[in-house]
Amino acid sequence: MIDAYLIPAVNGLAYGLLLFTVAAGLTLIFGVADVLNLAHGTVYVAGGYVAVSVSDGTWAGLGLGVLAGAAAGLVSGAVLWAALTPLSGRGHLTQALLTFGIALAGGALLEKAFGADELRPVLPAALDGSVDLAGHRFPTYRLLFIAVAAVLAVAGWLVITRTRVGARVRAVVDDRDMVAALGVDPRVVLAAVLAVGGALAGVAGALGAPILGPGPSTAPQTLLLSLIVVVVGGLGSIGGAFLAAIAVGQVQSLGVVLLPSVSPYLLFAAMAVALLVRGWRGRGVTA
Amino acid sequence: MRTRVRTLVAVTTAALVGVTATACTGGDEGGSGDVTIGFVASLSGTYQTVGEDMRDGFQLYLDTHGGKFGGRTVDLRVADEGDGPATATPAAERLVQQDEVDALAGIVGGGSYAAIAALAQENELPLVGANGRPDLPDNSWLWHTSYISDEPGIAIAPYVKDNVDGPVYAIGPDYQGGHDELRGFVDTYTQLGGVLANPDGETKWTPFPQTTDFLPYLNEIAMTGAKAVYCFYAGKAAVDFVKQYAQSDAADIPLYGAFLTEGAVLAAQGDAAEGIRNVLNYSPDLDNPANRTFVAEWSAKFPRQPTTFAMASYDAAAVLDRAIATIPEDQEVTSAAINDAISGLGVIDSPRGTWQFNPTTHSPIQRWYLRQVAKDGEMLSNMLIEDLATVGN
Amino acid sequence: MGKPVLELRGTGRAYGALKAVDDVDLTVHAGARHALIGPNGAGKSTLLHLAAGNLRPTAGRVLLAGRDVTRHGPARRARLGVGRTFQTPALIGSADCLTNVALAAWPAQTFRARWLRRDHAPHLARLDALGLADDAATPAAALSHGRRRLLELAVALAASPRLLLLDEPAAGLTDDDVGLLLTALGTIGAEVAVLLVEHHQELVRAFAGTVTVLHQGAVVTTGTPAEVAADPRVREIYQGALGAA
Amino acid sequence: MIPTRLRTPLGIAAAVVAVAALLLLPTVADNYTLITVSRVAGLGLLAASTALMTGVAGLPTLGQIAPYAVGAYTAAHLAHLALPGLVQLLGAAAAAAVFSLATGAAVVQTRGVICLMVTLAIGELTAITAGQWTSLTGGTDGMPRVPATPALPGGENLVKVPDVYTYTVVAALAVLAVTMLVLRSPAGTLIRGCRDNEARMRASGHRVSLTLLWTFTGAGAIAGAGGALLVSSQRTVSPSNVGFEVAALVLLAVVIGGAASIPGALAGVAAVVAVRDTIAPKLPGEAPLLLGVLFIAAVYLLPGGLSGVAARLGLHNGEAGA
Repeated sequence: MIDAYLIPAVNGLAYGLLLFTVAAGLTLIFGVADVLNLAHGTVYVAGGYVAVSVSDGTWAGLGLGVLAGAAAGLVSGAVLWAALTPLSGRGHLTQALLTFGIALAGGALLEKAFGADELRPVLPAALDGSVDLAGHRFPTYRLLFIAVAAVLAVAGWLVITRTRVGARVRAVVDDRDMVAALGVDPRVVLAAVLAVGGALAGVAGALGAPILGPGPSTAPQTLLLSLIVVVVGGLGSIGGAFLAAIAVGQVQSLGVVLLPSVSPYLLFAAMAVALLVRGWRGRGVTA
Repeated sequence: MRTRVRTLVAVTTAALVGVTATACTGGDEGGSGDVTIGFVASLSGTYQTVGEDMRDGFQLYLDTHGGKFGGRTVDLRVADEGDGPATATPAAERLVQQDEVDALAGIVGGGSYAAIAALAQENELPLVGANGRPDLPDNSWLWHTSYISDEPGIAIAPYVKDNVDGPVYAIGPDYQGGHDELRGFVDTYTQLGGVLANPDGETKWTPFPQTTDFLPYLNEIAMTGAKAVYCFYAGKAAVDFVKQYAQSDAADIPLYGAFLTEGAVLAAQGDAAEGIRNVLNYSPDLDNPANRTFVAEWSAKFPRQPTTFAMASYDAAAVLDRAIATIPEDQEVTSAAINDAISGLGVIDSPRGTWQFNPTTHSPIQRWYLRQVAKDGEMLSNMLIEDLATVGN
Repeated sequence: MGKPVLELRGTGRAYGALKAVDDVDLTVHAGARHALIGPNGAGKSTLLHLAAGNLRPTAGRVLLAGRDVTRHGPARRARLGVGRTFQTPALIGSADCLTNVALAAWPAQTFRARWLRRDHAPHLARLDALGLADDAATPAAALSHGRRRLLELAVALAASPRLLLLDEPAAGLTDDDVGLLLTALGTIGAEVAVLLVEHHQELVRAFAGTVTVLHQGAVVTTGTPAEVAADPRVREIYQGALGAA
Repeated sequence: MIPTRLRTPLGIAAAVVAVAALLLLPTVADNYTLITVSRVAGLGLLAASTALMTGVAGLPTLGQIAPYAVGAYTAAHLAHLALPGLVQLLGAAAAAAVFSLATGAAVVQTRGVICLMVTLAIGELTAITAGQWTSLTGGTDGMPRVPATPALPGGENLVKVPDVYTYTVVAALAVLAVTMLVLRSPAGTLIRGCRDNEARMRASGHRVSLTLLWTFTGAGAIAGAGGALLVSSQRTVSPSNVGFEVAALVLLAVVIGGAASIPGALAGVAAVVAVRDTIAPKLPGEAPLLLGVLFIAAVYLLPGGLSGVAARLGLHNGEAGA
C-alpha cells in the first residue's frame, strides 16, 4: 500500500520545492520591504521564457538558461523598483493595483514576444527521460530538481541564520521599524530585496520550466500558489514558506491520491483551515 | 500646485476615455458590406492559440474568395471570447446589438457557446459554431461545422475495443466539455462489452484548469494494470499530460486520445508525443482536392500546420458562402434568409472529406479518422492511419 | 476606604519562560486615585492590559466589583464599567471629537438614544469640561498630540465607568499640557476609581492617594506616596524616580 | 448625533444629474450601450459590497464574489419558477445574507492580507462548487437559458433591452441608496470606528466582531442582489461569471475608486467595464494589456482614487483620515 504513495510523495516534494523557490522571493519582498508583489508570477514566467529560448538540448544551454532567468528576474526587479519607489506609504492595496497592472501588461508583452503557445525547454538527453525509483519510473529532471532546490534551500537557510545580512533580514521581518534602526536607506533595502526576490523568481522560472512551464495561464497560477505559500507560511518567514510549500506540494500530489473525491476543493480548503487555525492560536492578544 | 496639475491630467484622461468609449459605441453601425458577419474566438486566455487558428481559418477562406460570400461583400467583425462566458457574452452582445451582424460564427469554448447560443436564438440570428459544443435542446438557429463533444469518443471506441486486449483506463478534465468528450467514449466502449480499468468503474476526473501535475494520476493508472489509456485534453493540460506520461510508470501503456496532440501543443510535447494514437475529423495529410487546396493556401500564409480548428472555421465560412449564394440576387440578405439557406445546403465538399448537416442536431454527419503522431522529417505530425466510423446520424 | 472595584488575585502573565507579571495581588478601591509605578520593564503596562482584558492572564484571577471577569474580553469588561486610555491615544481618526465621545457612550445607551441622534448636550459638556468644545467638529486625526490625549480621556469617561485605567497619560505632553491634564483629572467624579501607570513624578505626587510599586513583574509595596517613598526597598530598586515624594 | 460632512451641495447636484442621466439614457443610447450599463449595475453592486468591506469596514476582500454567486444562482432558480424580478432580487439578497452570516464568523477574525486570502479561499471554493454541483448549477457550462420574467408581479416580461435596462438600473440605484443611507447613519459611524481603531472600540465596550459580522452579512446581501441583477441583465450565469478573475477585477476597480467610497467603486467598475467591453473589442486580444495600463495609470494619476479626484473638484469633502 505504501508503494502506491511513494511516487506521489516524491513528486509532491519536487513540486513543493519548486513552489518554495518561487515563494521565497515573494515572502522576502513582503517581509522585508512590506510590498505585496502581484507581478511575481509574471517574473517567474519571464524567467521561464528566456530559459526556454536559450535551451538547445545541451548542458551549457541549461546553465545559460538559469543565468538568463536570473538576469530576467533582476531586470524585472529593477522595473518594479522604479515603479514602486514613488508609492511609499500608499498601502498594500495600491501596491496590489500597480503590481497587478504590471503583471497584466507585462504578461501581454511577454506573449507578444514569445507567442501564445505553451513552451517547454529542450533538455539534455540524459535528463529528458525517467529513472528507476524503488521499482517505479520517475522523471529524471524532477529528481535532479529536488537535489538542486534542496541545495538552494540549504544555502538560503545558511544565509538567513548564519550571516549578518540574514540576521538583519530576520530582525526587519520581526519588526519593520528596524529598517530605520539599521541606518540603511529604505529605498536601498527595497531595491536590494526586489533584485534578490526577482532573481530568485527568474531562476525558479528557468529551473521550473520543465515542470511548470511558461504559457499564457502560468503566471496567475504560479502567483496564486506562491501567495498561498507565503501567507500560510506566515508572511515573511522563509522557514514558514518552506514548510507551507512542501505542504502545498503534498496536498496537490498525495492529496489527489488519498482524497480523490474532494480533490478540486483540497488546496483552498487546506489553506482556509491553516489560516484560521493559526489565527485562533495566535490570538493571545485581543487589543 | 502639483496636485492640481495631476488632477487636471486625471480628469482629462477620464474625459478622453469617456469620449473614446462614446465614439466607439456610436460610430460604426450598419457595416460597410452587403452582409455583416460576427466572428467570436478566444484571442486571449487559455485557448488563445485555438482561437487564432479559428480566426485565421475563417479569414483565409474569405481572403481566397475575394472577400465575398455568395457574391456579396462581407464586413467581418471579430470579437475576443476571452476565457469563458464572462467575457464572451459582452463580446457577442456587442456584435449583435451594436454591429448588428447578420450571422455569428466561431466560438472556442462550450460554456461560451451555450451563452451565445441563447443570445442567437433570442435575436433570431444564425450561429455557425466551429468548435466543440454541448448538445442543446432548441437549435433552430444553431449550426456548427465541427462536431458534438461526445462524437470523437463514439468514433474511436469500437477501434479501441477491437485492438486493445484488456481493460482501458479513462481520464479527463473535470468540466462540461471533458465530461461530454469522455462520456462518448465510455458509453460506447462499455456498450460494446469493454471494461474500464478504473477501480470504481468510473472515469477519473482531474481538476480543471488547475491541474498541471499528472504524475500522481499516472502512477495510479499504472497500478490498475490497464492495457490502454483513453483521455481528452487540450491546451496546457495536453502538454503536461503527454510529457509526464512518457516519463511515468504508465509510459509503456498505449495512449489513445481525442484532440490530445492537435495544434500548437504538439511542438511543446515534443518526442513524448510520438506514437500517440488519436481520433479527429481531420488530418492535414488527407488526400482530397479540397484539402490539397486548403493546405496549400494555409501553408502559403502561415508557418504552422493547419489544424481541425482552422479547418472547421474555414468550413464555417464555406457554409455561409454557399448559403448566401443561394439567396436570389434581388433579395435582401437577412438573418432569416441565411438560416433558411443553411438548412437547404446539401453535401458540402470540405478539406475533411464530404459532410452534411444532420437535419435535427444541425451538426455534421462526417467521417472520423485515426491518426498517429510520427516524425515527418524533423517535424512531428499527426499521420493518418485509417478511417474510423461515420458519425452524426 | 470604599469597596474593592478591581481585584487581581495571584495574577500572572508569562511569555514562555519569561514572566512579565508574576503572582500579583492588587486591589483598587471605589473612588481611589491609585498609581502604578516602577522602572521600565517592571510590567506596569502588562498589568494594565490584564486589568482591562486586552491580555488574558496565564495565572490567577481578575475580579471587577467582586465578579470574576478573568475570561472576559476588553469589550465585555468595558460594558461592566471599565474605561481606559492607551499609551498612544486610541481614537477614531476619521470621526470628529463629538462623534468619538458619542461612539464611546453608545454601548451604555438605549437603542432609541443611539439611533435617533438625540441629545448631544452631555457629550458637548464633556468636551467642554476638557477644553475641547471648540474642536467638537474637528476630526480626531487632525488634533495635536496633547489634545488627542485630552480627547481620549473624554472618550474613556463617556460611558460613565466606575474604574478608569490610564496608561501613561502624560507621556509626550508639554508642561502646559500636563497642567491641563491634571486639571482634567481633577474633574473626574469621586464615584470613579482611577488606576494609572505613570512615570511623571509630579503628576503622581499631585494626583495619587495610593501608590503601588512594581518591580520585575511583582508588587514590592503599596501605600501612600509618602510611605512608599520612605520604603528602603523602593529606594534600593527604584532609585530617584519618586525623588522627594 | 453625527454631523454629516460627507456631501457638499455640488456633490448632491452631481449625484442628481448622474441619476437623471441614467434614467434618461434609454431615450438617446443604442441597445449595446444600455446592455453594457445594465451589466455594470450587477457588477456595481458587487463592487459596492467589496468597497463596503474593504474600504469602510477595513477588511480587504476577494470573496464577495461568493455571495454574488449565491445570489445569481438563487435568482436563476427563482426565474425558472417564473417569479418576478423583485422576488428574485430579494430572494437572492436573503440567500446571500444567510451564506455570509454562515461564513462570516471565520472571516471577521482575520485582518489584512490574511483576510484577503481567507476570502479568496471562500470565493474559490464557491466557484468550484458552482462548477461541481451540476444538478443545481448546470456545472461548468452554467445555466445558459434563464427565462425572462416581469420585474413586478403581473408586469410584462423583461425581454426588450430598454426594459431590462430600466429594471436593473432602478433596482441597483435603490439598493445603493439604502446602502448609502445606512452608511451615513450611526451604523456607518460604528463600522468606520471598527476600521479606524479596533482597540478603542473594544475599550469603549463595542462588540467589534459582531459589528463586522453584521456588516459582512449586509455586504453579502448587496452582493447577492448584484448577482440577481447579473441574471436579469444577461439571463445566463456560469462559473466564469463568479470566478477569481471577476473578483480581482472588481477589487482593483474598487481601489481605483478610492476603496472607501461607494460612488468611487461604481466609477471604478464603469471604467474597467468601459475598457474591457467597449474599448478593448476594437483591438481584439489586447484587453489584458489595456487593463494593465489602466491600472498602472490609475495608481500614478489618481493618488486618492476617483473619489480623491471628486474631493479635489469639490464634489464631496472626502473622508478625513481615511
